[in-house]
Order: sequence, then structure tokens, then C-alpha cells
Amino acid sequence: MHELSQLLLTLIVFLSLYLLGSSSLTGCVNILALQGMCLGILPLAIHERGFHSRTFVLAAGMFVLKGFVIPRVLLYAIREVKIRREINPLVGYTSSLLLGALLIGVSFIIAERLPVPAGLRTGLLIPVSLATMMMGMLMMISRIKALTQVIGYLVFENGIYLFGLSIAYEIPWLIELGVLLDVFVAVFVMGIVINHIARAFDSISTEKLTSLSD
Amino acid sequence: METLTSAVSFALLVLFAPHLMLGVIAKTKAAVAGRKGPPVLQTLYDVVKLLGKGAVYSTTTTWIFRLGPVVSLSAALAAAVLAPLGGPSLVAFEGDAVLFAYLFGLGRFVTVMAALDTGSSFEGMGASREVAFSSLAEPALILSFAGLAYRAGSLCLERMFSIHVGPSAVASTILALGSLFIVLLAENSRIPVDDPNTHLELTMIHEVMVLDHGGPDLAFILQGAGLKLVLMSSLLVRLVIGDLPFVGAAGAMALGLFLVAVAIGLVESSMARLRLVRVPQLLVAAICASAFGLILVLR
Amino acid sequence: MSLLLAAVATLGVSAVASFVFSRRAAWARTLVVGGLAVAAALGGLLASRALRGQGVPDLTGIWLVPGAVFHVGIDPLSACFLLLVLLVGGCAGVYGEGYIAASHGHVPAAPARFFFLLLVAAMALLVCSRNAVLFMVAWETMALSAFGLVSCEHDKPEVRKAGLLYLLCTHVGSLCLLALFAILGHNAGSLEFGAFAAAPTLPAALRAAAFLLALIGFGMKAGFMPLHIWLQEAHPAAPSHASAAMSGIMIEMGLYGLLRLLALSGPVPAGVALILVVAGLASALFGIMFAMVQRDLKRLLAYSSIENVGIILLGVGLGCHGLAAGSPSLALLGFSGAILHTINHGIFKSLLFLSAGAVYQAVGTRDIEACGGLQRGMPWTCGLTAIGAAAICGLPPLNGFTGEWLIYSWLLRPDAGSGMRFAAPAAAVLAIVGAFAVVAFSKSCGTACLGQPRSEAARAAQDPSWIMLAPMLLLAVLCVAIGVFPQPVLRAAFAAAGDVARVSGSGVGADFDQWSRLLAVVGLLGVGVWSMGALLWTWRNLLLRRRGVGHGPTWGCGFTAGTARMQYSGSSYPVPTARVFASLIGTREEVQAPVGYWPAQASFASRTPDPALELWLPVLVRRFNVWLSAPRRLQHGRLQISLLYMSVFLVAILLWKL
Amino acid sequence: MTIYLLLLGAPLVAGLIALLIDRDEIRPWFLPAACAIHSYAVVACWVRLPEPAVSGWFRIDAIALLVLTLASALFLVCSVYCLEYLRLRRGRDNRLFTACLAFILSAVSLVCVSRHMGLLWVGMEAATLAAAPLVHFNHNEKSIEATWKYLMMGSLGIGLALLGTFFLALAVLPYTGPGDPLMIDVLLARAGMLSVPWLKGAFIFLLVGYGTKMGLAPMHSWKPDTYGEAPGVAGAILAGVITSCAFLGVLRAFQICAAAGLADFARGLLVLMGLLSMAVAAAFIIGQRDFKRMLAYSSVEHMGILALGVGLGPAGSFAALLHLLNNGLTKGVLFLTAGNIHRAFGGKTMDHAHGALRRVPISATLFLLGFVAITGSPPFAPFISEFSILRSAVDGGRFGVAFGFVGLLAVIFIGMATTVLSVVYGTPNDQPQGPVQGDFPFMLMAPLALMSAVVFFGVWLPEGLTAVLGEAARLLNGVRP
Repeated sequence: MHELSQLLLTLIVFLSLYLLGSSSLTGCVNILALQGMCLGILPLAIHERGFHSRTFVLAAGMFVLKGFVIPRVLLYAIREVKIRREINPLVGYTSSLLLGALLIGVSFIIAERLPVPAGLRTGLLIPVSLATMMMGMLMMISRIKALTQVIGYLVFENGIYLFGLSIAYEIPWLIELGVLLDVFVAVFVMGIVINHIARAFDSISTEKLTSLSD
Repeated sequence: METLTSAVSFALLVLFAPHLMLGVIAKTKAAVAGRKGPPVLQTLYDVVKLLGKGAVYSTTTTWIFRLGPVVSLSAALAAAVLAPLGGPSLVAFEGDAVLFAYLFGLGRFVTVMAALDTGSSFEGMGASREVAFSSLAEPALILSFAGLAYRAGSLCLERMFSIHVGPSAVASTILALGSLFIVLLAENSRIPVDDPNTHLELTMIHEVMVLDHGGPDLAFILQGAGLKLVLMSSLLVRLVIGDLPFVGAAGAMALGLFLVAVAIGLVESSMARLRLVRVPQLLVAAICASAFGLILVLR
Repeated sequence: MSLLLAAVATLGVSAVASFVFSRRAAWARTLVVGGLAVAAALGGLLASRALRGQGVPDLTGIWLVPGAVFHVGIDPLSACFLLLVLLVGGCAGVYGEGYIAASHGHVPAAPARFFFLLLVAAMALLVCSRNAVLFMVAWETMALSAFGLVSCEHDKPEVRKAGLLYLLCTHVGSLCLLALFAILGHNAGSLEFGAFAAAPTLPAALRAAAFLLALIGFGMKAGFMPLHIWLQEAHPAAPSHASAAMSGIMIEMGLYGLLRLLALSGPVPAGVALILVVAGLASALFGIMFAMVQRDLKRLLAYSSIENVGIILLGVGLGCHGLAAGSPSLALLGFSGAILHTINHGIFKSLLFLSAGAVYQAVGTRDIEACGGLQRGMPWTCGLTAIGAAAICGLPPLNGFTGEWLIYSWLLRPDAGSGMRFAAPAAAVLAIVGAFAVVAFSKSCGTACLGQPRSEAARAAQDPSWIMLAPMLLLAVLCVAIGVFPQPVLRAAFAAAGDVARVSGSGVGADFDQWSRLLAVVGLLGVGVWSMGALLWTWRNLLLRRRGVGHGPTWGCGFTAGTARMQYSGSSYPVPTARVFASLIGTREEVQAPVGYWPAQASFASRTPDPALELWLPVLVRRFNVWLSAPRRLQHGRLQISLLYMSVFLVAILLWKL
Repeated sequence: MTIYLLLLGAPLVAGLIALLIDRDEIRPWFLPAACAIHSYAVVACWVRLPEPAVSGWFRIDAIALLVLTLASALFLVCSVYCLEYLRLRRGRDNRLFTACLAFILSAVSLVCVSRHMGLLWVGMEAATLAAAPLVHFNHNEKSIEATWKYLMMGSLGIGLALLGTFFLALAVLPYTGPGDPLMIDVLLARAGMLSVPWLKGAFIFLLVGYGTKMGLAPMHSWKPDTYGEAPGVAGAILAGVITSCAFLGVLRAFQICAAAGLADFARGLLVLMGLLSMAVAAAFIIGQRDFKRMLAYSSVEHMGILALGVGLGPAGSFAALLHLLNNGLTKGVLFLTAGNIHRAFGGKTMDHAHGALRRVPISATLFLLGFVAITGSPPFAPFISEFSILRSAVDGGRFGVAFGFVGLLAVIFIGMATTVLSVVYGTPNDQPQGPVQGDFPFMLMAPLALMSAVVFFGVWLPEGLTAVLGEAARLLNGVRP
């Protein structure tokens, strides 16, 4: 099981890196879906106390939600606004990959300073979750299409969820609630706004959204 | 008795001394020029004559114009009360020096206002020059007063203007004399600052301010101006003779005033009037002199 | 003390009531006049008690605000300023009624009345407050109501500009005072003035900081150079009765604050005293120099306020020097000179502002070049103006001389020579200032009131209504009365100085007797001047009665077609004086000399910009904007960049603090 | 229990009803009703603090009581304001607007009463989401942009706050005791045994997360856009209520740190962010032509003052909590009157709005007074709190901080005065456009009430309030129950 969790975590990091590097929106969504599935499986692998009914429910829920529901909504949105790929982002793909690598390093540095929480099978969880969050942030910063930013936010959310797994055993309800609420934000509210943007600006590129400034 | 005599002598002095001094000045200038010159008391005759005359007022003028001469003369008289003419001054108290200086200021203020009241460009010009030069004469006067006050350890004229023995007494006295003499020339509109008997209004300072005055007003003005001259010269004299016992003092003062008048006469007949832009330099020189005297005292 | 509360309450209530009944002009007028009269009566009673040495117990009330106690008390220092506030405030307020009525709606009545009464009330409370929070509340109420008065006629852009400038200055000053009281409170452990007095002396650094803060905070209000920038803008902008109150009493509040602080903090080092002296001299000299070259009547008066504040500050500095030198009599002399001059300045400056207001309403402009010959149409106003002008020049038979005489006698007293080398030069500067004052006011008065009318409006000008003349008359009478009989005011000033110098009543008494004896002689001589003048006047009239009096045109030296435009203009009048010192005040002249035998045209223009306002302030503002434009570029409305700041900050904090 | 039901339930029910009802003109009337019930409950709390409920998950302590009171008061007046405002905005469907206002009240009440960090976070999140439609109310391009920025940054901040909550959990784990480990009382009780690194991390993340909601620099950049585009009443709610609740989140985190002996670490961060925020506000207020954005920056400044005050120790915390109230009330005045002026001129920059005193005299006067008050002039309430903060800085020997504080206040005053005076004074340069002009009674009553409260607290601070403030400051600075 230990190896499995290690494997999954590494996979998650690499998927995030891949997201940073890829330009096609549909591709991004598919990667996100894959990452979501990994996250869904992870609870089963992460805890040494093994299975716990509630953990199982959580895992199933996440698997479905992050692996299927959200990607469907996003694909729908993409079809709505009819755009295919992210063109000339603020930070180029190669450089954002490099930055991503850098962020992984940073996250490991930060994680060094934090004691490994009790009952976790692997110390890899914390740094990976931090790295995932940071890469999500990086994606929100470096992309200009509203949808890509939402995807970046979802990656950030995945990171938080990942982190939450470390306390999933003691306070499971908290993660579930949090994650659900965040999904609500990420998909529905932002979806609505994106549609408004699309209607108002006939494009969802946030370059248009810079009129309010000093 | 003492007070009575002093009062009488004060009255005589106030009445006659100005005209005597002006007469002596005129005589000296005439003598230098090889003329006979007017009688010594000519100005007194003028005053008397003017007192008997009527007056013509410009339609522009108001009561301020009429008030000017009166107030300036009364201010001069008040100053005369403070001045140590001959013996002790009638009224003497700590700080009367400042009052003395400021009474002249009062006279100047009302004269200037009267001049402005006529609405004549010439008189306005004269007023403007008067205040300009006085604004440099004032500090010179105050500075020399300061030096003398520190030296004498008192701010009372009759103590300040007295013989002083001590280190650098002579030097400081001479410097004070010099600066006070310049101030005297400036304040009494004598050459080289101003020419009392020029006939070109453009060049006048004091005279042009009183162009419109006539009759008693002019008489008051002449009397006041002469009195001012006497008072400032008496200070100079006091600086040299100090306070002698009464009788001797009177004689010495008379002699001193005569000498000052001669000196003024000589200056006037030997020098030409300075260009107006040069006058401030002269007054600054006076300031420097008194400042230097001050430094000598404080050292 | 309940008298004070009653007075303040009366003012406050009548302020609100006059605002409520602003539609009913008659009611509002009675409210204002009545309120001011009652307040003056009550306050005067209280102040006279305090000055007669009858101890008035302090009044303390619980006030549920942290650090605050409603604590009012009165001592001679407060009493002097209280009297001044109520006197000048009362006169200006009564005058204001006439002014508002005559302005035909140019001056919005309701705010003008409301803020004026509020201003007076705040100042009355201010001088009696004994707790820092109460002091600050009164202080800020004063400042804000003055702001309300300044921006009464806010339709004019220059008024808006002046209001903004004033508000900025006064608030910066208030912040400095807050910091000052925070420091003092930190030292004393309480915000009670009594605690400040009892507290141990501050450590050197804090002491210096406190002194600097006080100088900026109070000086901003008093208008020392170079903190005066708001003054010459705000005073012309306000309605005249407001300018009179602001210039006559409000800026004095800054000096009161300074004196109160000295009374609480005890002797200051000699260096500080010297700083005060130098600052005072600089304000006096430059203030009057700039006054000299102004064309705007009220602006000229404002600058001369800067001058007088400088003289007062000089007196304060001399008093501090006396304290530092350990000579209570010197300290008393300096402080009493300052306080006496404060009172006198309050009187004649408000008189001059009120008459300036009358001229403004009669002629419709404040430009003296457009006036002239007002003496015919408005003899009362011009006569009173002349008295005020003579008084502000410090000429003998009037009150202006008394205060300056005290300061002179400090500077020229024999023992001042030793160890106080600044004394003699200071005296010289004071003399120059006096001479310049003569220039400035003979110019303003002479050009505006005398000569021939320079405009039709000036020709048609008439004296204002009695309700405006009566207060001016009262103030003028006071100028003369204090000039010839200064002892009562001197007694008050000495008592107040005793508070500042922390000298016991007996010690004050001895010095007071000495100086009052001398000033009595001065007053007697003043009487002599007046009576001698009267004598000569009657003699002259007798002489002229026998002879005829003719009338004719002014002697034009042969030129007979003189016109009003050929008079000596107010702008050219001070030029000979200003030229000598042009380098100091940076007068600029544009001359187009006449050329050829038949010169077609020639022109001469000279202007003297205010260095603080037109030279260094704009530079400062420009630098400031340059500094600030850098961060302003950071808010460019790009979401991504905002997120970037956030993330970078987060990571940085994590790496740094965790 | 009933109290909690009223606090949380009444607004919720009102919101749901508003969602269901179809009549635009009756809908708004449910708001004042709900707010009245809510305020009644709050008054009951002042009379006697209610017992803990739901096995200790709900409790109201002094700190919560202050925030709750502020929220209730602001909502009450704003609901009255809304009656007329929405009447003027007839034609725009106000279903979502009304409902969301009610939901926000319910959510912030949850934030105040919850004794569980997770529950508190949920409340915060709910409030954030419910506020989005308010910002979006005008449905123009600018408002969409504002909403987008608000949502993105808000969600990011809220995510970070969640992470901070997880950190807290990790700091307290492993925990085997009664109640949930994230209960504030549990955390305070075990403060000694918390794992320091995790706690530090938790504080940092909570500070940044909730600080984003407060609008502390450098997470403030959504604020000017949002406040600038939202209607005045929404601005009042956002600046007065939601920021205060976010500050409550920070306070809770600080409370735990202080109890755990990490007070100095936390205070350092708070002072840093406080001064930073004031500096940023100063830089952007100077030369600001848009008076609503100016108010937003002023809000940034005052959030900074709050953080600074708490960072200055017990005395400072007292002053900061007082300032929380004063700032909320004054901001209410300013935003509501700013809304009136905006509507009267059809523009919110100095170029459009000029000479408001002529067109909407009372609103303009209140706006001016509010400005004078918020910049800390006596006799208004903020003066007391700002002066106390200054004193606490000086008394603590933090002269550098005091100097910076005073200097920045001066700069900010200069900036604000320039804008406000040019808006208020002068003569309007154009003819009024739009059908509705002048002042309206209801829309004046609301700011008038708030202003009178500001003046009242400026001259008289009731003992009861002082006691609660003192209690709150005591709780805040490391006193364990």
C-alpha cells in the first residue's frame, strides 16, 4: 500500500506539471479528470489504519465528483464558449514548467519545517499537496483565459483536499464540507460568471477585464 | 525753584533753539559760499508770519491732512520732554529711550498720512522715500541706543548719554557719534540725504511731503522739524559733555548745539546730495558703525 | 466654573437655535447677539474673579471616554485668553450680523452664524480645559468650525482652494498634537494636565520630539513662518467677521497652547529659547515684508498677523530664556510682553479686519488700488482704520506700543547684554519690523482711504450701518484706552506670565509694580501727546478763524490737469523700501521702459510670490507625487498580477516566519 | 437555543421567502422584519449572554458579541435604506439581491456564534458566496469584471483559510477528548500542548486567508474594484460587516496563538501587515478621483489600523475592538451617502460629482461629516480609538510604529480631503440627469442614524460597552477560559 500511495502522489505532481505545460483546454480538463481519479483512490491508500467506512464513502464520492462531474461541466462550458486552446499566456509553457519545478522544491523546503503528522504512512503527502496548490496558483496567475483560471483553481482545490486527507481520519466531515462548498464555487458560480463574461465581452479572455484600475 | 528754572529754560529752548540752529547752519553755508546770508532768526520770523496767515486746503484733503502737523509737533514736544537738554530731562525713566525713538515714528506716520491725503503724486513719492529711508535709520538708532544702554547699564536717556569711563569707552563713543550723526542727517532731511532748499520737487523727500501745507500748519511743521533737529543734536552733545551741573550744562549744551550746527553747515556746503539709490548705503554704514560700537561694548 | 459651562452652553444653544431659525433673520440675529452678550457677561465675570486672585475651584466631571476627564479650570493665563476670546468674538459676532445682512445673500447666513458661535464656544472651552482629550476636542471643534467659516462662500474656486489648504494644515497640526499628548501621557501615565505638570522630565530624545511636535502643532495654527502657508489664503477667503475672529483670536490659540505647555513642562533649555527667538524674528520680519507688498487688503492684514505672531513668539522665547537663565524677573517680563502684545493684537487686528470688511462691502473689492478717497464717503470707517493702523505700527499713544515696549526693555535692559548676544540684533530687527509696519499700513490706509477715489465704486462708497460700526468703535476706544492707561491689562498679563513662569503671586507683584510704574509714565506721556495735540488743534482753529480758509486743487507742481490715476499707487509706494530688501523676499519686476522721444507705451509690474506657497510647497508636492506614482502603477487591474502579489507574499512569509 | 435560532433562522427564512415571492415591491419588506428580529435577539444577548448550545458548538463571547452587534445594527439601517433604494431601482429584478442580503446576515451570524473553526470557516465561505450577486447587481461590464475578481481572490483566500484550519487540526492532533478537536474551547484548553510549527503555519494561512477577505495589503486589490462597482448599500455591508467577520476569524486565530504563547510572533505579523496596508492605502488615496474607490482604500487603511491595534498588545486590542465598531458605523455612513451622491450625479468621479452640497445637501453634509469622523477628528468616535491606538504604541515604546502611524494618517487625510472637498463643495457643473433627484427620507434616515451613533460614542462610551470591550481584549490576549 505504501508504494501505491507514493506512486499516486508522484503521479499527481506530474499531472499538475503536465497541466502547466499543456495548452489545449480539453486536454487540460482530461488531465484534471485523471488527477481527480487519483485523488479519489488516494484515501484508501494513504492511511495505515486501512479502510474505514467513511473513508470509503469519501473516496467514492471524490472519485465520481472530481473524476467525472466536474470535467463534464467544464467541457460543457468549453463547448458553450467555443474556444479550444490557451493562446499566448502571460508566462510561457516552458518557463511555467520550470517555475513549477521550482515550486516543488519550495514546497519541500516548507514541509521540512513541519513535523510529520502522526498516523500518516508517508511524509510525501504534505509537500505534494503544497506543491499542487502552488502549481494551481501558478496556473491562475499565468493564464489569461477565464476557464483556464478555473482549472487552476481546481488544481489548487485538489491540493487542499490532498492536505485534508492527512486529517481525514479524525475530522472527515470537515473535508467533505469544505470540498463540496469549494466545488460549488469553482464550478457553478464561476461558471455563471464566465457565461456572463462570454455574453458581455463575447470572449472569456480576462484581458478584457482590466478596465478597473488606478 | 529748580523745577521752575528748568521748565522756563525748557520752554525757551524749545522755542528758540531750533531757529538758532537753522540760522547758524544757514550762516555757515553762506559764509563758506562767501555770502552774507539771512538773519539768524529768519526761520522764527517765517514761523511767526505763517501763524498769522490763513490757509488754502486742497479739495482732496480731509481732517487727516489737517491733523498731521498738529500731531507731529506734539509728538516732537513729548520727545523734548524726554530729551536730556542741558541738565536732567524733565521726565526720565527706564526705557524712555524707546519711547523717544517711537515718538519720532509717530510724527513720521502722521506726516506721511497727511502727505498721502493730498492725492498728489509728488507728495506720495516723498512719503514713499521718507518711510524707505527711515526703515534703515530706525535700526541704526536702536542699535546705537542698545550699545549705549549696555554701556551705561540703563535704558534711560540721561544715563545713557553721559560720559563713560572704561575700556573702549572713547572708541564706542566715537562710533555712536558717527552713526547718530548720519541718522540725524537722514531724519532731518539734510544734505547728503535730502536737500531742504532745493526747488525741484522730484528730488525732495521731506519738503515735498509738506508742499500743500500752509499757514499755521506749515508753522507747526517747521517748528516740529527744527525741534527734532535740536533734540537729536542735543543727544550728540550730551554724549560728549555728559551731565554737568545745571548752569555749566546749559552753556556747554548751547556751545555744543552751535558746533553741531556748524558741522552740519560745513557738510552741506562741502558735499553734494547723494543719488537716492546711494542713500541706503550711507544708512547701512551707520548701522555698521553702531553695530561695531555695540560689539566693543559687549566685548 | 459653572459660569464657564453656562457661557459655553449659551453659545452652543444659540448656535443651534440660530441654525434652526435661520429662515427668521430677526430671531437669528437676536439669538446671536444675545447669546454672545450673555456669554461675554458670564465669562467676563468668571475671568475677572480669576484675575482678582479669587481662587476658582476646578470642575471635574466623569467622562466615559478612555483617558478623558471633563476637567475645566481657570487661572490668570486662561482668564486673559478667555476675556480676549469673548471680547473679540463678541464684537466680531455683532458686526457679523450687519455684515451678513448687508451682503445680500453672498454670505450664507445660517452656516456663518452657526460656525461662528461654535468657534467662539470651542475657544472658550479650549482655554479652560485641563485634560488632553477635552483640549483636543475643543481644539478640533474650533479648527473645523473655522473651516466651515472659511468655506462659507464655496462657489468661488479660490475659496475652495483656501479651505482645502487650511484643512490640510490644521489637521496635520492636530495629528502632531495627538502625538505630543501621547508622549506626555506616556510619561505622566495620565492625560490630565495636572499629571503632566507633576510628571518627571522626559528623556532628552523624547523631549526634543515633544518640543518639535508642539512647535509644529501649535505653530501650524499660530502661523509661524514657514508654517503659515494656509494663513494668507484662508483669512481673505472667510467672511470678514470670521477673518477677524480667526486672525484676532484663533491663531492666538496656538500661542496659548505653547504657553500652556510651558506652564506644564517647566523650564526649557536655552537652545530651545533661542530657537523660539529666531523663529519669532523670522516670522516678524518676513511677515511684514510680505505684508508690505500686498495689494489685497485682507491678505496684507493676514501677513501682518504672521508678523505680530512672530513678535509674540519672540516674547515667549525671551521668557523661556529668562527661565533657562534662572532669572524669574526676565521670564516674567518676556512672557508678559508676549501676552500683552497678544491681547493688543487681538484688539487692533480684529478692528482692522472689520474695517477691511466694511471697505470690501462698500467698494466690492479687496484690491486697494481700486479704492482711494474713501475718507469722504465713509469717514467713520476710515478714521477707525487709521487708529488701528497707528496701533498696529506700535506707535506710542496707542496700545500697540505697550507690548513692544516691554519686549524692547527686555532686549535693551543692561544685564541682557551679557550672555545674551542675540538681544541687540533682535532689537534692531524689531526696529526694522516697526518701520516696515509703518510702510505697510501707511500704504494700505493711505491708498485705500486717502487721496482721490480710484474707481466709481470708491466714489460712491458709504459708511456701513451702526451695527457694524459700533463694535469697531469699541475696539478703537480700547486701542486708545490701553495706550494711555495700560495698568489693568498689564496686571492681567503679569498674572498670566506668573502662571507660565511658575512664579508665586508675591514674586509677580514686585515685578508688576516696577513695570506698571514705568508704563504709567508712558501712559501719562500718551495723555500729554493727546492733550497737547488738542491744545494745538484748538489754537490752530482759533488762528484760522481770524483768517480765511481757501480751497483749491492739490498743488501739482505746475501741472494743473491732475487725475486720480496720477496718484502715487499703492504698488509703487513700498518699492523703494522693498528694493533694498528685494533679495530677501524675492520680489520680481517686469519693466518695459519707455523708448524714443515719443514713447508709445511703457509698463512696470512687480509681484512677490509667497516662498512657502509658491516655491517650496509645489516642489514638495511634485516630489511627493513622483514617489507615489511608483506604487500606483502596481494597481493595473490585472487579476493575475494581484494573485501574484498574494502568492508571493504568502510564500515569502512562510519561508521567513515558519 | 432560541436566541441562536432567531439569529440564524430569521434571516434565513426571510431570504427563502424572498426567493419564493414574485412581487418585486413586497419582497424588500421582509428584510427589515428579519433584521428587526435579529436585532431583538442581539439586544437579548446584551441583556444576558445566552448559554452555549449544540454541545458547545454555539456560544457568544464578548468578541463575538461586538461583531454581532455591529452586523445587526448595520443590517437594520441598510434594510431600511434598501426599501427606498430598491423602489428607485424598479425594473431591475431584486429577487437575488434581497435574498442574498438576508443570507449574508444569517452567514455572518453563524460566523459570530460558532465556537468551531471549521464552522466559522463555513460561515465565512457562505457569506462570501452570498455577497457575489450584490456586487453583480448592476449587470454591466464593469460589475461583471468586479464580480469575477472578487470571486477569484475571495475563493483563493477562503481556500487558504481552509488550509489554515487544517493546519490547526494538525497542530492539535492527535486528540482524543470530548468534543471536536477544532472547537475553539478545546484549542484554548490544550493551547500549551499544540505543536508550534503547525500552529505558526496555521496562523499564517488564516491571516492570509481571512486577511484577503478583510482586504489587508497585499491581498487588497479586489477591494477598490468591488466597492467601486457594487451599489452603495452593498458597499456598506461588505466594508462594515463582512470585513469585520473576517477580522473575527483572524482574532480567533490570534486568540489561540496568544493562549499558546505565540503572541509575539502573531503580533509581529499583524503590525507588519497593518502598517503595510496603511502605506498602500496612503499611496492610492493620494490623487484618487473616484470617491467610491477612495472609500475602498480607506477601508483597506482601517483594516490595517485594526490589525496594527491588535498587534500592539492588550491596550491596543481594546482600542482596535472599539475601532472595529467605529469604523463599521462610519463606513456605513460614508458608503450610503456616497451611493446617494453617485445616484444624484450619475457618476462617481470628481469630474462628474462636484458641488454635491447644492444638489443633495443633507447627504453631502453627512458625507463630509463621515469623512471628518473616519479621519479621526474629535468629537467623533474614531478619534478615540485611533488616539488610543497611538497611545498604546507610544506606551509600548514603539515610537517608530507610532511615527509611521501618524505620518500615514496625515498623508491619507490629505488624499481624502482633496477628493471629498471637491465632491462636496462648489457648484454642480451639469444639469441633473435621470428621473430621480434630491434626497429621500428613508435613504437619509439610515446614514443619519449611524452618524448620530458615531457622534454619541465619540462623546460618551457607555460602561456596558467598555466592560465588554475590556472583556474581549482580555480574552484576546491569552486568557484561557
